Amino acid sequence: MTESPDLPPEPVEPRSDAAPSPAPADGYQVRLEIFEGPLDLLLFLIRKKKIDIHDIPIAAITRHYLEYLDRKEQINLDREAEFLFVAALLIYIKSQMLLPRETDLAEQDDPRRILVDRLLEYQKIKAACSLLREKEEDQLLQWRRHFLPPLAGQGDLDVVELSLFDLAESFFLMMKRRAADATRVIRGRDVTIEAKMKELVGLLGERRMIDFLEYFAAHGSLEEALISFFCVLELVKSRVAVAVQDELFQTIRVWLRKDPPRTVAHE
Amino acid sequence: MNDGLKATLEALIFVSQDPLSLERMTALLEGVPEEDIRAALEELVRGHAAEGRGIHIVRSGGGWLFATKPAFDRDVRRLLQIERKNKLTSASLETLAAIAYHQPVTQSEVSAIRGVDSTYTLKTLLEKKLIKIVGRKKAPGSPLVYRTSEQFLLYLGLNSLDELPSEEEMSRILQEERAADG
Amino acid sequence: MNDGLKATLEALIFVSQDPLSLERMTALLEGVPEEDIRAALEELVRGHAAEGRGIHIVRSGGGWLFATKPAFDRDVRRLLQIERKNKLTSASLETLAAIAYHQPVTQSEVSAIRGVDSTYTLKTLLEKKLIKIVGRKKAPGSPLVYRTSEQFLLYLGLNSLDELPSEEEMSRILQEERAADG
Repeated sequence: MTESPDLPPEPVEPRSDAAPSPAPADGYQVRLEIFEGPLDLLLFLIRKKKIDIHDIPIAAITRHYLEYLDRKEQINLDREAEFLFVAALLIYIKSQMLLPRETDLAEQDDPRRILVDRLLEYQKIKAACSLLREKEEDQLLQWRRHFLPPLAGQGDLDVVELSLFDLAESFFLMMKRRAADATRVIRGRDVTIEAKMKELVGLLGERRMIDFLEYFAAHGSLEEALISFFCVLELVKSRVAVAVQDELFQTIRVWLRKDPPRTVAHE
Repeated sequence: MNDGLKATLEALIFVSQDPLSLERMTALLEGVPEEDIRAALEELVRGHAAEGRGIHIVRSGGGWLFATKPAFDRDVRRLLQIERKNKLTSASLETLAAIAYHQPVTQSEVSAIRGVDSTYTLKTLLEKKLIKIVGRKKAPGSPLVYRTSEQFLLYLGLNSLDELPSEEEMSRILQEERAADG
Repeated sequence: MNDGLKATLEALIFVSQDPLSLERMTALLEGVPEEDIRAALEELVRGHAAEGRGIHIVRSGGGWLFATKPAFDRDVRRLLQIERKNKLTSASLETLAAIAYHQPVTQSEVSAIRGVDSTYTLKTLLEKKLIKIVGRKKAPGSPLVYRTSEQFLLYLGLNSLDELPSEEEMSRILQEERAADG
């Protein structure tokens, strides 16, 4: 491979949404980045070599394409796979072209067809892009108002349109937020059963009786509340405390037994 | 009169969210004498005050801003009423999402998921027929049980609830890390 | 010409949160012949297009809306303290075009058209609300299906998808490019 591959003309559109890359050591990386992908590179070569897209000399284009890839030392690995995939496709088509055939190929049997169709479609999209870019630039110069002008006595107009994405996004962000809230409380305050048990017994001794639902609701996290619920059960089971619920769905009142067995829960 | 200056002021007052003060105009249009700005502004205001105009520039909070003329208040309100009808607030959206992914659910379950009392938004969603009541839960207080409606699926172009994006799909879509571009 | 009607339309277009369509105007102004509305609208638009005006009424997203004229972009940016408006990256624009011309499409279809994995740019476009998920395809894995949004039309100043560049326009561009190569 002696012929050096053509490089694209001066900087086209730098890709500003790519991660800021370190200063290029050899300049090649930057140049490859100009191509959106392998189809873009192929179209570039076709244009540069003034090739008829409907009659691509596969052997030559494959050689140019590979030469080009060869010179790239540090291409992004994700992208490299995509460039190599097309290289494999080119080589496959070349091998198909070399098969001996008795008659001329009908157009639809041309092994190049799959590639040509894709290139034509992609070329169309690229052309549309340059027209759409003009429209975008035109629009960006005109400013719309994104707030509601003052009206007397207007209500809440904070509005959102419903889309599947909005719906799902809203849900998963909400769950994430709730999960983060829960972890924060647990991390912030390490609740152990022992500590809770002590707190409860202390509180019962002090107040003689507590309204359990009230006590339960005052907890910062569900986890802490559940631990205290567990503690009450434990205290009742070990006969340190008595819990009474007068009626279904009413609050539970808890108080210490006057004669707690000495073995439990004081320490 | 400086037509360009008048037009510039019109554009600036239009996009400004707060009333635009004379000081601000002067600061923005460096080098233009305040005299000229004042004169252009006056003519601009006068032009809009004329018959046959639907919006005017009013003085408010130490600056100028565009507003619709009071004469068209009824039409304006009717329009806003209509535009509002087709949209959901973010509270409604969140509630709807909680129901969609957790159904069947009760009001207190939805409120627990959101961390916010959701009684009111549930009512709104019921009115919009995006959710429906499907019965009562066998639990203390026998609370009402909600599900999303047929309308909800139609609205989103889904054939069944199985087609809602899964958590994995969403986190893949929302994932921030991949700076490499496609 | 009906001055009152023109003024009413001006107020309505000004206050509308979405581009105001002719249908909506007709619905709001019950009893006013569409003919008259159309004529008043035309005169209103023409009036704003005149020199000396800083804002004009443009047709975009299937309706009419107010926007500042391009000439005042610099002043507006100064007021809003915005350095410049970001254009879409070429990867994003390419993905958007592929979706616009092939919709409804799945992620893998878009990636095939571009020859490049497009998961990340799809996510970016979703976040910008230029595309939306409209459901799932009945195919193995039931992939999500995407379409361009209303926002997309507005972003490019189009009124419908019919206004996307046509085949003829695209081949004209390609010819020009070839000619430029010499």
